[in-house]
Formats: sequence, structure tokens, C-alpha cells
Amino acid sequence: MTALDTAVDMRTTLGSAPIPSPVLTASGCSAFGGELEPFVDLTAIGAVVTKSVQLRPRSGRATPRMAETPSGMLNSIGLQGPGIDGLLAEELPWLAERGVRAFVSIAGTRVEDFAELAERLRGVPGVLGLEVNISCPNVESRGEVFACDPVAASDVVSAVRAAADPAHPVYAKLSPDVTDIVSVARAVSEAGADGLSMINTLLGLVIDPDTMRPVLGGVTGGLSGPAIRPVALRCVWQVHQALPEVPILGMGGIRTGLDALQFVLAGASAVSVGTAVFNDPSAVARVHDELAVALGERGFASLAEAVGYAHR
Amino acid sequence: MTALDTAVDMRTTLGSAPIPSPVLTASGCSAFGGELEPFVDLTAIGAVVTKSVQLRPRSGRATPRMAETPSGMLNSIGLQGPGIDGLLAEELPWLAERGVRAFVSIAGTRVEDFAELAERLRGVPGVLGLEVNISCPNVESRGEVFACDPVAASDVVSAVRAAADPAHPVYAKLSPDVTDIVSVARAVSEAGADGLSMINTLLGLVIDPDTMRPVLGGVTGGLSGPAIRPVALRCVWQVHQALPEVPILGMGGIRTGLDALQFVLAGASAVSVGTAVFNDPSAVARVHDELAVALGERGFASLAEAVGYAHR
Amino acid sequence: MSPLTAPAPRAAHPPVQRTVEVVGRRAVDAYVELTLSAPEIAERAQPGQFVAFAVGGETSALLLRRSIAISTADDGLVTVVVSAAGPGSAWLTERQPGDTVDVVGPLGRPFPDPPPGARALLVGGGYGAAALVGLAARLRDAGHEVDAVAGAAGADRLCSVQELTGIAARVAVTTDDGSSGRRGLVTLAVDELLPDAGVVYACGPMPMLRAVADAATARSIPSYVAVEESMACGIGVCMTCVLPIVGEDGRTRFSRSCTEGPVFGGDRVRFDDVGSLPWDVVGADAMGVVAP
Amino acid sequence: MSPLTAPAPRAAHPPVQRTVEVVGRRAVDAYVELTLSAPEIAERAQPGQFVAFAVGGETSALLLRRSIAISTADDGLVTVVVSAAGPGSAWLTERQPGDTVDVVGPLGRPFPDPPPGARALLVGGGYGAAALVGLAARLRDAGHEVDAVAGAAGADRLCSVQELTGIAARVAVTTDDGSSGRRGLVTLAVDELLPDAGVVYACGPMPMLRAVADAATARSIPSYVAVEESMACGIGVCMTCVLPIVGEDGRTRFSRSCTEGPVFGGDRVRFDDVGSLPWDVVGADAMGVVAP
Ligand SMILES: Cc1cc2nc3c(=O)[nH]c(=O)nc-3n(C[C@H](O)[C@H](O)[C@H](O)COP(=O)(O)OP(=O)(O)OC[C@H]3O[C@@H](n4cnc5c(N)ncnc54)[C@H](O)[C@@H]3O)c2cc1C
Ligand SMILES: Cc1cc2nc3c(=O)[nH]c(=O)nc-3n(C[C@H](O)[C@H](O)[C@H](O)COP(=O)(O)OP(=O)(O)OC[C@H]3O[C@@H](n4cnc5c(N)ncnc54)[C@H](O)[C@@H]3O)c2cc1C
Ligand SMILES: Cc1cc2nc3c(=O)[nH]c(=O)nc-3n(C[C@H](O)[C@H](O)[C@H](O)COP(=O)(O)O)c2cc1C
Ligand SMILES: Cc1cc2nc3c(=O)[nH]c(=O)nc-3n(C[C@H](O)[C@H](O)[C@H](O)COP(=O)(O)O)c2cc1C
Ligand code: FES
Ligand code: FES
Repeated sequence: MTALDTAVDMRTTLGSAPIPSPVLTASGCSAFGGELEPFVDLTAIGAVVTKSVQLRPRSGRATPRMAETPSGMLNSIGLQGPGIDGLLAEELPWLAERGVRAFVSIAGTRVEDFAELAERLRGVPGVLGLEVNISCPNVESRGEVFACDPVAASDVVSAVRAAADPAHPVYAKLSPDVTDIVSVARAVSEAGADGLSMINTLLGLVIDPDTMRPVLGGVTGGLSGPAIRPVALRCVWQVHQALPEVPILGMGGIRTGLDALQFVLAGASAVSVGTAVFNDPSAVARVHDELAVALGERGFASLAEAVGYAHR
Repeated sequence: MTALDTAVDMRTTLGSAPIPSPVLTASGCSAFGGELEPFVDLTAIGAVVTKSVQLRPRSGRATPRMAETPSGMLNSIGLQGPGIDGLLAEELPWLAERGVRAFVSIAGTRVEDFAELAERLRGVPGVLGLEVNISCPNVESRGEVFACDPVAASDVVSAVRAAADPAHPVYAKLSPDVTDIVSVARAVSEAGADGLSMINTLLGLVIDPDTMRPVLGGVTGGLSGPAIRPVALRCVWQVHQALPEVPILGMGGIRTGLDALQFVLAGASAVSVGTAVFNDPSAVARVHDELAVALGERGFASLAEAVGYAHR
Repeated sequence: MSPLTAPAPRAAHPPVQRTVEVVGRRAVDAYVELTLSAPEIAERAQPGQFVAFAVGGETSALLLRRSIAISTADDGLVTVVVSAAGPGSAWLTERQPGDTVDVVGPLGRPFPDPPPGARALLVGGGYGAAALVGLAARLRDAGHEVDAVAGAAGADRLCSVQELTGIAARVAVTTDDGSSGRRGLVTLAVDELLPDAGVVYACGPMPMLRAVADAATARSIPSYVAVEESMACGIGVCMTCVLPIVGEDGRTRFSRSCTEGPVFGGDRVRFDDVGSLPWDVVGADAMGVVAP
Repeated sequence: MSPLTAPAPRAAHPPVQRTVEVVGRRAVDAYVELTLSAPEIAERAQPGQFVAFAVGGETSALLLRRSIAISTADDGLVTVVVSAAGPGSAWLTERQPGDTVDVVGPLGRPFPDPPPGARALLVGGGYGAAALVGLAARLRDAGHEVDAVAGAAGADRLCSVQELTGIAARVAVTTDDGSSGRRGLVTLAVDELLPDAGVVYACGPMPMLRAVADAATARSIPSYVAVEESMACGIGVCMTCVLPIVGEDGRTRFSRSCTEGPVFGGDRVRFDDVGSLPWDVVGADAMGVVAP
């Protein structure tokens, strides 16, 4: 990323952690960052939000794992990953050596799993904070997704907040597949979340007209990309309206600086770029630059001034 | 529409009402049918699902009422319409004269409104049945949308079923903006719905980068079009899986015969084509033809055989 | 107050949907003029009507059609003048001869006939002037004197001046920056030509339409304006394109600019209230808006 | 059992992302060969690698890149052979000289070098043969004897036979319908040429790769296959493109075919288990899959 010479102060924070750019990767959409090195200066972006990690290594689901949809895609990866040991041994040291900030996404199927992961990440070099993936619709678990129940979601968040490094901001990642996202947002904030990541994918399905069966091995999958942007923006808008003091990491279909600007105006103090990276591997850096220009053109001296500006 | 000479038997039913084609318009996306006359043989399509009508004439909301989004659009019309008197005086006679089947969508803000509308439509010539719009997120009303609460939704549906012409099938139109669509589907089925229309639009928002305010007069609006198709299909799949005996009128982003086929395979016994009509005014007839060809190519002798086939 | 203008009549023919070939493309300053081989649309079209294009090709994420006024429709050819405003219109301006486009038209209501013998004043803003070329020719052929005013922000945004000059008795040009014709708004020229006019036709941006309509109405001259409101369908089924229009019964309704317009009597458009929901619009009470 | 093939090495150079010009387009039976002026990709590319195109242009609803094998990369030019399978590849085949496309590459791991002095057998199915043209030239230049087999459903789906004939010592052609060469599957010819081979390279549909790899492994001949698995990103960040691959430690992992492939040892791909989740894949236990 070539830092553009715009006058706009692009610094922001994730909870108490300062970052130089408000544009981050999205969990699961840039692996652990390394593959983007040929395309992006990883130290200049807000942070690499790592693929959600669980306690044990996971194979993920059988293929097919994706289906392209109009202006979006459906995925059902099943949280393939190295497990916390692998992450601590390989990925985080790699990022730390290079001075890349890691916002570590953690996932689990029991409250204790989340707490243990937070505990294991205490004091780890290069870790900026935690994103708690309580909303992934792809995890194979009996029962409902945590994020769909304010009580279950709060249980996870308070356990993580209690176990985590006090210096690590804890962001709860919410699912849009709920009747009332504000009530979930309120519950997890009260449970100690320092911020909210919004949104995870929408639950979707595609049927293959040839096989006449669902395309994905996992039957349903998560819908992402520009197709869902209006839903994501609505969630950010509603939650910022109700809880203006809670920091929001906005995401869902961001592809350009003007898309990111919409999230900022709706109330996000930082954004993640997910699926757009598949289309454009340099998207995270490009979105930063475009957002800086867009803010400058609109007379903002800093990103902070624009956060929530559409609610005025 | 030129009926293609396919061997496939395309007849289906809405509840107990037989229709010659499984492809219908979608409420609010073809007004009262008349404007499509230059493009489509209205008597050959399944039915015209009319714009949701309320007791009184409504102006609808101030403009802007729409925003284009990636592979979709956001609308906030606010149920502009002539009211039930106007509908009975003008639109329904026009359709009846031409032998066009009308599936009348009714909406209201109180249970009694819905019941009164159903009552007023008893025995009206040309009326095939009723679609109960309990899920429109655009209606200006205090409190929650009916469709987001299984109890409120059931109250409306049982009142309508009690008041409606016994010969009129009553379909409840569900919103995807709920944590558990199956529970709503089950509740309204038990309350007497003869079928389910799925889905209505998703609540969304777009911010104008120039004005830096929400584009729509109504701030939020309903997201429709191919962008939402995977979500719609997932809803149809889940509900058919749980309640295989309940007829489903599927909709949400259908643009081609292969899109419609996906809904049929997921469990819909008929489909509505909504936003795609704005792109292609002959879409309803074209989708019928393409679906007939697609079914024939896959060896189905009748539409009925294909309903829910993906669950096998 | 004199009675309001008679509403524009319905078009003589219903629209058709066709895939047509682009047979000509010409960059005209800031705009692109496309010529389409579209005989079935050309033979049905009346001045004031428009067409709606599907944009972006087979893989397009742009679902909604783009409405573009018909400039001329003769000998099986339809011409349109397109300004690249956003992605859809930009795509249209990039079409080349030999490409095909999916188009629906003619749509909307045409300009009504002028009062017998009336001298007509045509006022076009920006690419809006293109929509008046066919009308100018028809009026002249019907024996009316025609004056025309074309205005724009700058010289490169003027349009169809040459065509109008070939038809109209007098043509005035204004630009905001004085880069062509007189510096100022079209009203500068309109005010001078209006005294001679028996009817006014206008097409262009809303503020211009409003100024022209107000000036005409102030002199009790009937005016017709072709409006441009954001449209999702163009054929009357979506209700996105409404404006507050005073009907024949004197009551205001949210009327669709695609099927009840785009041509409205200039005195029937409540310009002040565009974008709001006045209490006296039919059905506003059901929306919870109460009379003050 | 002999030890498994050494995994394909990483590429020598990281990929770049560039907007490049199409400088040549040639319809070759059922396919289209595009030539791109892409010096920075050409100079980095090694046989077996691929590029990923953004498709559909500015207004596209197709978000994901399309992966296409590099056929040749010389003198700043990259050639690819594209089959119009769906909307994205169809759009690619419609590109004309002068058009620009956004491309990322070279991606993936190249074919490893053959054992010293080994005679190489190259097997291409359909457009898969195109991916072997660059390899054939490199092997020949390095002094290896090269035999080639090209197979397809019918004559119009054969590819690069002329190029391969110019390089290989022996070239065999098979078609399922006998419309060109011998009637039958590539294995017909492979079985005959295999006894002379010291290494096998294959590119084509999965069932073909499997048959070729099995035949080679049965004779203890090392084989390398370039697989084609559905890819969302092509650069290793999405995890959609995984296959069950036996690693150096003998354990099976879901490995990304974009960055750990597309070239895998033919004996390392568990063809039988593609599309399922065998219990012995690393991490399957955490998914709830238990050993039988
Ligand atoms: C009756 C009529 C006649 C018109 N005649 C012409 C003409 O002759 N030449 C010309 O260049 N333009 C004309 N326009 C305007 C033209 O339709 C818009 O500039 C174009 O639709 C913008 O699309 P976009 O993708 O470039 O921009 P975007 O802003 O990206 O469009 C987004 C959405 O808003 C709609 N929209 C945005 N602006 C307008 C607008 N002004 N009017 C209607 N819909 C809009 C688009 O259709 C699309 O659905 C006319 C509009 C109308 C209603
Ligand atoms: C390493 C590699 C090399 C390839 N080389 C060539 C080549 O040289 N020539 C050629 O014609 N094709 C090649 N393909 C296949 C080509 O990528 C697909 O045909 C193409 O992506 C299909 O896109 P579509 O829009 O036409 O079809 P769709 O079926 O509409 O594609 C839908 C989605 O699925 C993905 N997809 C579908 N089929 C494939 C596939 N077979 N492989 C990967 N992704 C797929 C697409 O990328 C897209 O995201 C290669 C694929 C890979 C992985
Ligand atoms: C392939 C893929 C994998 C994903 N994996 C994860 C994950 O592991 N954890 C998580 O919290 N979100 C995951 N997500 C969701 C994204 O982080 C993001 O919330 C969502 O995709 C919306 O943003 P986008 O539209 O920019 O992609 C994944 C999304 C995709 C497309
Ligand atoms: C402009 C517009 C107006 C609509 N009006 C109504 C309505 O009055 N009543 C209703 O039940 N649904 C209404 N809908 C929702 C559609 O009937 C349909 O459920 C939804 O748009 C999804 O289908 P689609 O993607 O095919 O449009 C409307 C949708 C649009 C786009
Ligand atoms: S544009 Fe749809 S009703 Fe006018
Ligand atoms: S295609 Fe994304 S990891 Fe391979």
C-alpha cells in the first residue's frame, strides 16, 4: 500500500488498541495474511483479522465448499484451520516478526472453548485483540448458533472478557440472521464486549440444476459479498442508532472506498474487507486509499469525524 | 406467452385452487397486472398477485423510494394503493373481465383490518385466493412487523382464515428477517394458512455518498432481486424440510427458469417473479417457458414430480 | 386562476420489447448519440416518449433498466443522446455499432398537441434538448411556429442545437459559464420569447422545469414538462417514480412519472413538494400525515 | 511400495496483479486462444502455473476470478486456451484484441523437474493439453525426450496438438467418439507409451488424471497431475479449493489446490475421496468424524 498524501487523519482504534488505518481484512477471507504479501503492505493496514481458530486442528468440510451467486458467494468451509497450537507456533510468530497486527478470531462450540482460547492468547506478541466468532453459521454443532440467542452470546463474551488479556479488546461478531440484532448487540455489550463486528454471513442455499441437490457439501452456507451490503449497513445503522457509544467494526460486501464510507457514516469506526479480496487481492489497501480520498473530498479532517455522520 | 409444446404437465394448485402455470407475479412488482398486457398473456400465467391492498387508499412514502444495489434493489414504497374500495371498483373487475386470475395480497396494521379485507373479498369474481402480507417491512406502524412474531402472525392468519371465502386459499407471506423462520411457518400453518409465500424482502439500507444520508425517504427499505436468492432458497428449503405437507409459493430473486427450478426442487409448488420484471417485462412468461423446458430436459413428466425433489 | 392544462394523453401504441442493433455512435461533446435500428419502436414513438435499456450485458449486476428520452424516430431508426452519469449510462455510451441492446419502448405519454395556431416555445436543458428535436419537427410540420432555447452548464453540455436550429424560427442558447451563447440560465432567453408563445414544452433538470413552468403559468400560457424521476421499471409496475401531481379533479396524487408522465402539465407538478409527503396528497392520511 | 513423489516446489516468483491488453484472439475449434501482452507475468511464469481473471467488466455480478492455465509464456506474451463453460469463461472467450483484462498471476506451483535423463510422457485432456505446451518445450530444451497424448470427447475439443507435435517425439491422439485419432480414452495410448516413460505429467479432467496417475503409480513411475478444483480466490486465502492430499509425513490433509497445487504428485491425490471427508484427514476428528 502506498500511503496517499491526503490530509485526512485515518487513525482509529479497536476498543483501546490504536491502529493506523481503519481498513482490516475479514476473518476467513485472507487466511493468516501471508498470501496477501505480494499485493499489500500488511504492516500498513489496520490489522489482519485471522481465520477463526478453534482449540483443535480442523479439516473443515468436504468439497464443494463454495458457490458463486449474483454479486456474492456462498461458502461452507467449516472453519478449516491449524488449531490454537498451530496458530501460536506458526502463524502468529510469522505476523509478529513482520510487525503485522493480528486481530485473532476465535471460535468454539462451548463457552469454555472460547475462554480457553482467549487465555492461550494472553500476552502473545503481535496480537492486537480478539474477535469472537459467535455467529458462524457453518460450525457443526448441535443446537443453535450462539449469536442467535442473546443469553448464549453473552455467556461467551463474558467468559472471553474474563479470560482474555486485559490489553486485548474483545469484539463480538454478530450474525444478521436474527429478528432483533439490537437486542443481541446490547446483551453482548453489557457482557463486556469492547466492540462489535458486524456482520457475519447470511445463511443461504444454492441448488445445482444438474445434480438437483444442494451445491454445498454442508447443504447451507454463508452468503457474503456486495449482495449483502445493504443488510450489513442496516445492521450497523440500527446498532449505532441504539448504542452510539459502542465501537463497530463494519463489514459485509465492502469493495470500494465509497462502500467503506457508507459503513463509517452509518457508525463503523473501522471496516473489514472480506469477499472482495477474492476479486482483488489488493482490495484492503485500495479501499484504505479510496476511503482517505473520499473523506478528504467531503471535507473531513479525520476519519473520527465521519463516524456515524449519517445519523446527524 | 406462447405455450411451448413441452410434454411437461405444468399445472399446480394454490391450496385447493388449480392454476395452469406455476409462475405468478409477485406482490408489488407488477401493480395490478394491466401494465404487463403488452408483454405477457396474463390469462396464461398462474395468477397476478396484486400489490398489497389496505382498507384505505394510501399515498405511499415520499421519494426517493428506491436504490439500486449489487444484483438487487432496495425499495420503500410504503404500500401506495387505491384501498379496498378502489380495488373492488376498478382493478379486480378489469382482471375478471379478461379472465385473469387474481391472487389478492392484503395488508394492514391491525388484525381486524386483515379480517375486514378478507371479508370484503368474499365471492368477488376473479379472485383466486388471498396472500396475507404480514411481513412487509415498509408499513408505517408502531411496533414490530407481524411476521417477526409467531403469535402475532398466527393471530392475523386465523382471523383471515375465519373471515375469508372458504373457497379462497389463504397464503401467509413470511419475512426472512427472523431468527427461526420454521417456527413462524409452523405457527401460521397451525393457525390455518393453506400455504406460505416466501420470502418478502430483507431489511436493508443504502447511504448516498453525496448527501451522506440514507438514500430512501423511509431510511431503511426492502432488499429484493437475485442478490437475495440464496437466502430465499434456504428459507424454502428449511420450511419444506420441516413441514413437507405445506404448499409453498417461492420467491426471491427468480430471474430464469433455472432459478425457478431451484425453488421447485427445494419445495415450492409455485413461484412468484418480482424484481426481475423490472429488468424484463416478459419475465413471468419467459420463466414459465424456461421452467417447462428445464423440467422436460430432466425427465420430469410433471411439475408436481419435481416439487421438493432436492430433499430426496 | 385559469383552468389547469389538460393532462397529457396516453400514447397511441403500447410498447414492445426488442433486442436491437446499434447502427450509429457519435460523440457529441460530453454526450454520446446512439442510433438504433428499431423499426417497431420507431413507428410507434411519439415526441416526449422514452425507451428503457437493460444495461451491463449478460453478466450485469445492474438489474434496473435505464430510461432515456427518444430524440428522433424516423425510417426505422431511433436516436438517443446519453450522458455518462453513473455505471449504467456509462455502459450505454460505450456501445459500438454492431453491438445489440435490449430495449423496451416507446414508453410514457407524449407531448400533447398545442392549441390551434399557437406558437410553441421549446426549452431544453442539457441533454434534455435532445428530447425536443422530434417534437420540434412535428410541430413545424403541423404548421406551428417554433422557438427554441437550449441551455446547459457549459458549451460541452449543450445538445441538439444544430438540429433545433434547422427547424425552429428562433434559437437561443445559454450557458451558466458563458462558454457558448449567453451567460446565464435558460430563463434569461425564455423570458424574452415567452410573450410570443401560445404553448411551452420543456425537458431538462427539475429546477429548470420548475422555472420554465412557473414563468409560463404566470403568463397563463399552458406548459408541458418532461420530468426525470428515478425509475426502477419504466413501465408502471413498481411505483418508485412518483411525483405529486394535481389531477383533473384538483386533488394531488403521487402519480407515476413513467406511465402518467413523463410529460405533465407544468402547472400540475407540485415542484415544491417533490421528495416530501404533503398532507393533502390522496392517501396521505392513511400514512399518518395529518392536515395542519 | 516405493516412496511417494516429492511434492511440487513453490514457484520461483510471487504473483503480480495487472491490467493487461488482449493482443491476439484465435478460435480453435471449441476453444478460444487468447494472447495477452503481460510481460511481468510472462517473465515469472513456469509451466504448470495458472492465471486468474476478473470477469464481466465494470458492471459484473460475477465476483470471483476465473482460473485459467498458462499455455505459453514467451517474449512478454502469455497465451491461454479458454473453453466457454459458463458465464465467466464465456465472457473471456468474447474478449477481442484491444480489450483489457485484469489478471493475477502466475499462480500455483509449477511442474517439478523430471528425474535426470528421464523420458517424459505428457497427457492432456481437452483444453488441459494447452497447459502442457510450455512444459514440453522446457523439457525438450533441457534435453529430455518427450512423448505426448492428447485426448478429448471429440475432434473439436482437442487442443494444442499442433504445438505438441512440433516438440514431442511421439504424439498420440484419442477421442471418445473416434472423430480424430483413435477412438477411446487417453489411457489407450498412455498404456502403450508408459513403459518408455521415466516421468508422467498430466492435465485434464479429474477422471482422466486419476486413470493416468494410477497407471503410472502401478508401474512405479512418478507422475504429476495439474488438478482443476473449483476456486474462489486462486491465491490461497479462501480454502474453497481443497483436495485430500497425502503429505510428506504420510498424513492426509485438505490442501489448497491453488497454492499447494495445482500440481500434485499423482500418487498423493486421494482421488477416491474427493468430495468426501475421510476420517483420517488431519482435523477430521474435530469435525465429528470418527475412525471406523
Ligand atoms: C424519462 C427519462 C428520460 C431520460 N432521458 C435521458 C436522456 O435522454 N439522456 C440521458 O443521458 N439520461 C436520461 N435520463 C436519465 C438517465 O435515466 C439516468 O442518468 C440513468 O438512469 C442513470 O443510470 P446510471 O447507472 O448511469 O447511474 P446511477 O446513479 O448508478 O443509477 C442508479 C439507479 O438510479 C436510477 N437513476 C439514477 N438517476 C436517474 C435519473 N436521472 N432518472 C432516472 N433514473 C435514474 C437508475 O436508473 C438506476 O436504477 C432520463 C431519465 C428519465 C426518467
Ligand atoms: C488451475 C485451473 C486451471 C484451469 N485452466 C483452464 C484452462 O486452461 N482453460 C479453461 O477453459 N478452463 C480452465 N479451468 C477451468 C475454468 O476455471 C472454469 O471453467 C471456469 O472458472 C468456469 O467459470 P464459468 O463462469 O464459465 O462457469 P461457472 O460454472 O458459472 O462458474 C461458477 C464458479 O465456479 C468456479 N468454477 C466452475 N468450474 C470450475 C473449474 N472447473 N475450475 C475452477 N473453478 C471453477 C468459477 O470460477 C466460478 O467461481 C481451470 C481451472 C483451474 C482451477
Ligand atoms: C470463504 C469465507 C470464509 C469465512 N470464514 C470466516 C471465519 O472463519 N470466521 C468468521 O468470523 N467469519 C468468516 N467469514 C465471514 C467474513 O469474515 C465476513 O463477516 C463476511 O464474509 C461478510 O463480509 P464480506 O461480504 O466482505 O465477505 C468467512 C467468509 C467467507 C466468504
Ligand atoms: C418495488 C417492490 C414493491 C413490493 N411491494 C410488495 C407489496 O406490496 N406486498 C408484498 O407482499 N410484497 C411486496 N414486495 C416484495 C415482493 O413481492 C417479493 O416478495 C420480494 O421482492 C422478493 O422477490 P423478488 O426478488 O423476485 O422481487 C415488493 C417488492 C418490490 C421490489
Ligand atoms: S418506474 Fe416503475 S412505476 Fe414508474
Ligand atoms: S482458491 Fe482460495 S484458497 Fe484456493
